[in-house]
Amino acid sequence: MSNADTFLTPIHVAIQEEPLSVDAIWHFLAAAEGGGIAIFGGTTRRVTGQRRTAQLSYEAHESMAVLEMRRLAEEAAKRWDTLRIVMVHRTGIVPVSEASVLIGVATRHRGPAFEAARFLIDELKVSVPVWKKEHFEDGSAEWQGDAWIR
Amino acid sequence: MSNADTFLTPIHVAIQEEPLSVDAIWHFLAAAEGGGIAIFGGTTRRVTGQRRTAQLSYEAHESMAVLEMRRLAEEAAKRWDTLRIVMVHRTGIVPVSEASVLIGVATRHRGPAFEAARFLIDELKVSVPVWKKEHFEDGSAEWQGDAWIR
Amino acid sequence: MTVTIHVFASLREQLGRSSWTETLPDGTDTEALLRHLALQSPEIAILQDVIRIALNDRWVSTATSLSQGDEVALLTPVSGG
Amino acid sequence: MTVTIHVFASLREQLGRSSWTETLPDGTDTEALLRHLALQSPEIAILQDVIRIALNDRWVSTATSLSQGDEVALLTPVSGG
Repeated sequence: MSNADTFLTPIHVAIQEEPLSVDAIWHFLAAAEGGGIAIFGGTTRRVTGQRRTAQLSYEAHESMAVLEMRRLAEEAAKRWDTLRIVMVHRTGIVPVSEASVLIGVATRHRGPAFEAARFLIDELKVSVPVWKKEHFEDGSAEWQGDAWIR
Repeated sequence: MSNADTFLTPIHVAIQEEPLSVDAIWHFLAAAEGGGIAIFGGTTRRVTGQRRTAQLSYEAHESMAVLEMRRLAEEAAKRWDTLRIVMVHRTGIVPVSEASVLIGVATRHRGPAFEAARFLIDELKVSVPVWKKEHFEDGSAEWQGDAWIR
Repeated sequence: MTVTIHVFASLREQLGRSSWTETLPDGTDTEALLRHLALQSPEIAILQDVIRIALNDRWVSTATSLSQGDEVALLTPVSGG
Repeated sequence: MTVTIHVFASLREQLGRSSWTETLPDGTDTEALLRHLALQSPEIAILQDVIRIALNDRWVSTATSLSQGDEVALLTPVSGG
């Protein structure tokens, strides 16, 4: 079942430098008084392959990233029976174990919550203009997404 | 990829009367220093069909529910490349919009986080001995799961 | 031998108690216990086909011999989450 | 006409600036602009095939005519999340 009217789904999107709060997005989603909430957080991983990461930093084309996240959220609200959607991405330095992105979906039933949240993070990684720079413990740093274009 | 040794995945399970804290489970999961965290929360829905719910109450076979949740978490840790798993279920009265259950999985990559969290909530609903009583705004109340056996 | 029976939720409310002990002949198994309880209690009789049994906090799906001190739970279909 | 060009992340670092203006003949489209910029800058030239263009905060996938005051972003493959 999908919403005939996507305006029924309140959407919150943001790009921010401040740490992301899972508690804040939980409260936004719980206010929907639905039955299910799915949240996905992308966090800074310590070890990738053989390399140890000290921190990540993110840069966004901010005005466009906000529009693009809203477009994705509206698309999800059309495809699934959603009640509320939130997408927030952090910029600047994100230390190990902290969240760079939080995606959340409130729904009546659990299936659509999982499906819409998965859709949103998958699409965010393809189309939202944000770039990740990995700073390794050995002092080197590299922009991600660039490897295959060199 | 699955863990050869499920003891590599710290597991936290609990049955508790106190409100569930998404912040607390986020911090438990983030300490894994992985790349992805998926959380599912089951919350008390205001409207089901034509009926308005005032609150839910839950009762558990507590000692068994804890064992059964641990068994499910260990099964997920065998099937997917998990780093940390948490399953907490609340008992007693759960007002509208509050969480009756929180499931969380920390992983290296997002796919297994979504898949394992979905597995855990689906299986919890089948095999963990907890029962839901729905208290409607019209003053009536009924145990769920009983409808089809009458 | 003596075993303890536990019930929950709607069955607990219908029976007006959450646990009690039963003294049984040695060699009684879980299926025989359920039939025995159904003869004593119409509330259990009506649910006999849907009740599942847990023995010492583990699901048992086939008839399983009981021992002195066992904890037996009679469980109606769960509805957590 | 004059348009503003924006670059980010590795391309911003390589070019040493995040935005600048370009004065172009009327009727220039996004593809012609990219070819023009690639001739001026080896950093852009080497990335010409992978750069995608956003016009006024929206992705454009085909050659699109530019207008006075447009904001054009040259975007390397994104890696957020």
